[in-house]
Amino acid sequence: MDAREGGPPEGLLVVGVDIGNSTTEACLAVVAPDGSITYLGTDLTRTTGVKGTPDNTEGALKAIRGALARAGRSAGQVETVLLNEATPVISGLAMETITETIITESTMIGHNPTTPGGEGLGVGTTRSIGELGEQQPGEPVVCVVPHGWDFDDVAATLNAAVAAGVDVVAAILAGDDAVLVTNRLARPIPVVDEVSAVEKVPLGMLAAVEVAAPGRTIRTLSNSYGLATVFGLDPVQTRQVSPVARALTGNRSAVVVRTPTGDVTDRRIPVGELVLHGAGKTLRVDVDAGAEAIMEVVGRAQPLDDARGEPGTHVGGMLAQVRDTMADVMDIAGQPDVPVSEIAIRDVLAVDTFVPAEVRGGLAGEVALENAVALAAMVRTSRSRMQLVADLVSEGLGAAAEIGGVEGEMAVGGALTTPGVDRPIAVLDLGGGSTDAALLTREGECTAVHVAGAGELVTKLIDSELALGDREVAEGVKWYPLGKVESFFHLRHEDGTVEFVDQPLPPHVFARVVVLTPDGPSPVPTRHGLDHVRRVRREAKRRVFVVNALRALRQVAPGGNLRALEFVVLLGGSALDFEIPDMIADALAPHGIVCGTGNVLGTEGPRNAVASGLVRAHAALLAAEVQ
Amino acid sequence: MTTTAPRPTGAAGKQSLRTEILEARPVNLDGFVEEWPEKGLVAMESEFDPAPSVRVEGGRIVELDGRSRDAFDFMDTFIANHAIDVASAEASMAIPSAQIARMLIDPGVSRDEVLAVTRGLTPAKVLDVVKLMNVVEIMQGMQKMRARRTPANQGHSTSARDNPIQVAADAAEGALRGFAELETTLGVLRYAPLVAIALQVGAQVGRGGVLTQCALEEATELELGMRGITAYAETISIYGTESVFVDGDDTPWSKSFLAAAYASRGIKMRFTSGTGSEVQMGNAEGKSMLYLEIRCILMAKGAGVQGLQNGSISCIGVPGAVPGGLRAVAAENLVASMVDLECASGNDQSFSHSAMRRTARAMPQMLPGTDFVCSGYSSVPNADNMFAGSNFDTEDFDDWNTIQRDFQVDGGLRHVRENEILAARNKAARALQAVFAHLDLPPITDDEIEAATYANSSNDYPLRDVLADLKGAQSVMDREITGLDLVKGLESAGFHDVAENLLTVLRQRVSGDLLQTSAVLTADFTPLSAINDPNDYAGPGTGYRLQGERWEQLKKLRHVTSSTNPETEVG
Amino acid sequence: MSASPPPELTAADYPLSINRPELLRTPSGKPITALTMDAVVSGELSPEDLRITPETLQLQAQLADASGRPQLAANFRRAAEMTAIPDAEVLAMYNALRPRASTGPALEEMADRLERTYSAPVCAALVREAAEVYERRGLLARPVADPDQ
Amino acid sequence: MTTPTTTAPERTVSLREVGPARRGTRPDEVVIALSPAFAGHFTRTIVDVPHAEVLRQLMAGVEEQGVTARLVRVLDTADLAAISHTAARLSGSGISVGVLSRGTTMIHQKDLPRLSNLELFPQSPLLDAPVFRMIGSNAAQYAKGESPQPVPTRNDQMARPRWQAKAALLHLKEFDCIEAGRGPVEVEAVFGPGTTG
Repeated sequence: MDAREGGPPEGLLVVGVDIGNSTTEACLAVVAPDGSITYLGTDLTRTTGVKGTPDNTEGALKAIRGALARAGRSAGQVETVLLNEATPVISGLAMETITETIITESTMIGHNPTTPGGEGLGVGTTRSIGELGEQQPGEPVVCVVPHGWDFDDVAATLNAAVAAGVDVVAAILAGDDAVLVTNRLARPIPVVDEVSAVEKVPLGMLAAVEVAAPGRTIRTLSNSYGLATVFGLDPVQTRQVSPVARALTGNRSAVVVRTPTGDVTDRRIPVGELVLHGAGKTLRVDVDAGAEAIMEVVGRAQPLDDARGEPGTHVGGMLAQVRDTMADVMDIAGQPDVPVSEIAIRDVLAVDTFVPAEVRGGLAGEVALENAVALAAMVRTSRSRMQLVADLVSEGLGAAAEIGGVEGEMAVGGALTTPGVDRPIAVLDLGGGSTDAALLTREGECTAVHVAGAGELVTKLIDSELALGDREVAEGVKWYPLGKVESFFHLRHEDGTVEFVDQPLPPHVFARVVVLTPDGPSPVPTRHGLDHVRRVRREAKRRVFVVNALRALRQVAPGGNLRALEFVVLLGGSALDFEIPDMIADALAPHGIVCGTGNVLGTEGPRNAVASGLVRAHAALLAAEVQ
Repeated sequence: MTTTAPRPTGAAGKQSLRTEILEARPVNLDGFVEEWPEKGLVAMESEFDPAPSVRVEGGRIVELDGRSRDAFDFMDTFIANHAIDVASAEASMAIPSAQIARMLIDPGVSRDEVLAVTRGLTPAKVLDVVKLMNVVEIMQGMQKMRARRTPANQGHSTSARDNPIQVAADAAEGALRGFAELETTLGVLRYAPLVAIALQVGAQVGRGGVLTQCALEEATELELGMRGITAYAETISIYGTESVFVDGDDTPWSKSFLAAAYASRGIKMRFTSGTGSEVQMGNAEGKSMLYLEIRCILMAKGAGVQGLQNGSISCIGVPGAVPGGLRAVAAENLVASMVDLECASGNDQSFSHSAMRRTARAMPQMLPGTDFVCSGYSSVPNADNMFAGSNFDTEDFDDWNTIQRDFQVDGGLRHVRENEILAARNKAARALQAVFAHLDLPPITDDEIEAATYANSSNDYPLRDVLADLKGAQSVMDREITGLDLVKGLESAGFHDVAENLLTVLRQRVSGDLLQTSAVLTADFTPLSAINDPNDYAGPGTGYRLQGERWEQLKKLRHVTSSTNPETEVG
Repeated sequence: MSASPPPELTAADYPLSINRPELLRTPSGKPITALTMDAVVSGELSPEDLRITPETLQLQAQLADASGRPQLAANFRRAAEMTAIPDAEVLAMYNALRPRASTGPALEEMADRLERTYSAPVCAALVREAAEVYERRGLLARPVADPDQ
Repeated sequence: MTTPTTTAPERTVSLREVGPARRGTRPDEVVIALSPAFAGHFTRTIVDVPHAEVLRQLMAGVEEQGVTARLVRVLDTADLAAISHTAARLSGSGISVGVLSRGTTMIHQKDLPRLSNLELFPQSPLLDAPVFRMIGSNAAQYAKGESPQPVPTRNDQMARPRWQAKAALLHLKEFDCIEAGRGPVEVEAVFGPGTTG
């Protein structure tokens, strides 16, 4: 970045340094006696060590030297280095499923084989294919075929039985053979296949097999009264089997076996209570009540002093887990470890999510989307040792170094250098662990808050909801737009537009949903279509960033009234995201707020706000002294 | 269905209990086939190989092994133009093969005298000569013709998870155990920069002066070399027939150009070839495996590379399955040496289910000694070997050391005390931790260092954040990190000795001393090559002898009962 | 390319790094003895200083000749010429020499460029020889690219 | 693994030529291309999987996905990439499966360079009936424009000592069965004596 006015600027050379969780930024400027500022250069490097610890020194020096080099200045000329008073927050994550589907006595097979066979409904008694020979004609039979049977032999055996007068009305197969078998049958019947635990299907029981036409879903077995009709159930029994119907909704094929005590339950796991201390109150909320309920209570307990979960329950475990990780982070070599008990959780963000999980008691690896709650928590730490960092920097650079101000206030100051903004101005710093907001009123008063949950949580939600089990892929889905490779020469973007390429695309992305990274398309290993992946991605961002933006701004807005805000400037790494800023802007628009991604100093984008804010604050001070 | 499932026992007919035991022996899991000379599925004795002949006109070879120049394929052309010494060709060819074979094993004939003859020989003539030699004579020849007087060994240091910390720790242990060269490669290619750095740092911790290599596609391998992150290159394949050479998308000229490219950056380099590759690809043109390999060897000679990795290498299953196959493999190593090339002599790929066969396969190289007895002894468990497994791995260390002691031969390795090994592994991991920190790469935790100190395989290490590592690897390329940056990182973190070691290795590329035939760096950083350490074998009591301090080293094993106090062990 | 051939070397001069360090310089003209740790730490050295010079390669070529290895010497002489060629172009030229990668004229052009731009006659000769052989063996690029290739 | 257990008499297959291979027009077809010696000079793969089973499973994998399989035999080359690519360009969907007598198999696509591929199964000793079924199934899914998870490929370091030479031998034999100059021909699989499909 160049100096604003030509000519050697008069005044003192100062460097603002912002040590963040992931990046360390420097802003070099000359401050004239009258407080006017000439910016000379900026630099950005990775933060070394845990924020607020002496390890930061190396990164800080690197950034300072980088800025000096760009401006062609030497360390000797530096008058003062200004460091931020690091926001003393560290955040952690935990996730817990709160529902569980259980099938007892294998009453149903609700999985969705990609290729079932035949079409329609077949109701009969379950018999193993081995016994078809002895089967008497007349009674309708649902044929159960174990592993190891070849599709040709299955078809031949069924045809023979039917020829002998056995009334085979449906079949349940272990292997992926449904279409193969039905294609070879003299009399077509519905066939459900890929039932991995087929040996557990009770024999000699009344069973119903339903397969819908391609692109359709079953109608009878997913309908409680359909089940009642098929099995002749009375109202009490019908009430009992209604979970079965619900569990089968949306499937293309299904099997239901009528067993004396068989049942499907969708039970809630007792996750335990979240105990919130704050605003002089102690409030309790059941975590399995879901995110909305939790956040409502969290809202009433603001400002939060601490949050705990009753020991022995899942939520107890979740928060303990969060505390432990934070204790590790805060531990500093050569100092006594932080007692976990001392770590006070100062904010909690709960997000409803779901986890595809295998159904207990299922016969075909049925998967149910179990509900889950993700918690992001944040603690304040007294362990920030920026002063020590400042001393080390001063030593390493041979120039004075001091704590120049608190992050939030500095960020607002820096944000003010964004063209087109004015007081009252609020900033939203969209980070990795926490979302921070600060407000500078017309009168110059500044308030700042930090709320739990940011980029890391988004990645975790994407990872689990798409069952990727791969953070690298989840990060990719979060950062880059999606596409579908439709041929070696063209791909369709998520907005529907088609892009043609002259160099054929690599084979490993052929026909796949991909993320469009700077180094080309990279496949997303999922069976889901592009739209589903996109929905999950946007939902995750909305549930974390949009929710937190409103939450944080309400806390700084006068009287919690968003309309009292005028300019909101987005800062931080996630402000560079290709859709989050728009999502937040859309959410704020109804409140008559101007919202956009910051452009610090008119050149730095959402970066360097705190560093340049430090310079501004220092300049203001100097000016004041002069008068 | 795994290929190591026992064979179905003969369906019909009752067999004796003894036969059942024999059927269950590992050797019967190996594959063996009948020869098929018409197709080149034959080791070295084929009536379809051409008869030796040469004709020189106007200082130019116009006939080679029965073909006139207009009928030359590009191998003939290249060999005639570059490999054969035209001046002496006709005279050398006139010498009866039996006499040349005798010169090879006669202690009274010096290596130079043999070279004076072999430099004028055609491929068919060379084959005609070695066909006269049995395996003991081949070994006797190798003992004299090996270019460097002092034998050495090369190790593979890879990780099934491409874990840089593992590579560093295993490289340090490997260097300490005696490998003069260490080679690595990747599962995920994008990991290359980090793993290459780890190999270099680990090697210099274990023993200053060990040379390192990272096998990759030409461009990246050359770039890492030019950056000074690796020290030599080896995986430049050549083939014995024009069709297979073209299949590999290269020619003798493109490879020669590449050879000069490496030298022009001060990087040591050798070609790779081996018996069986052509027939494996179905284009042996009806020639024996050894004849085609001899063409490769002479092509390499003509290209002016200092050395060759051969001994069938990745095709060892083919010569290994035909009669006389391992004799041919021993012969191809000898031929490389008898045309004055550095020979890294194979023993570097999984070869047999039978421990007895695995050992026997290595004797013709280990007993006479070669420039590198293994061109890849797996200094990691074979499960971690990303070169698809070697003939020997970490589990064989003690056996190898014992065989060296039994026969008083130098296979390039030695037994090292546990405390030294643990110290080296730990230091290598810490040094890498410092370098990563200095280069702003994903941090290495103390847990990882603890794991590296005591680990055996990649399973014993904490999982890395692959995403972060790959970003870091990319940044190494983007930021154009070089060997100098590694030196700085090591020095600034207080690893002065390691930094010095690496700097001295880097300095060598300026001198070019390592470009000479069979060059390695000794522990005191003296370049040792065929020039200043020429093989001077002249019969019993001459040449390289395992004696003195080195012999005392190799007498040590894990467990040796003390003669002074039989209740204790020495070492 | 260094026209002035330095003193005749014999095998006894090897290794140069130990016996004749005074003959060894870096591309920036520093003596090899200047490659010290202090120099590294103080940042005086650039990666450029760790490259071999054409002069040194000519010296090593002499040693190769002196020890009876004419082909190795020839390789070093080609290498000496190549030190002037940028990394990317070296790789490009290598790829151009692959079978059916270049037409006859293209290879001739490459040979000219080697001679004119980089005064690399030995390399040029190698390329011309390749062109001639490729021609005879049908290994030149086909005028019209076959989609299957 | 689920290899047929109840098939008492092992199935055999013979390939009946029905004229030169045409370029298909149906977008829902996968062309399966067989090497010169497949189900002819040879009857089983390198690990004795009967060619009849290889073919049945490949075709079944395709059929189960609701796609049709068309068989051709390539006669003028034994190079898997060439065989597969030839078939891909005959295929209405542009998707093909090429298979050599020893079992080595490849899924190809017409727009790919010949030497590339969608999925390659180079380790013939590790290919059994279930794997061939999955290969057929994946090929059909590509034809439908779906994105199947690639068939997991196994690896065995000790395959070299046991199979490398036999593989070379089979390769050479296959080469011997090449009929230079003859274009690909449409073939019909006639299975027997086991219950036919």
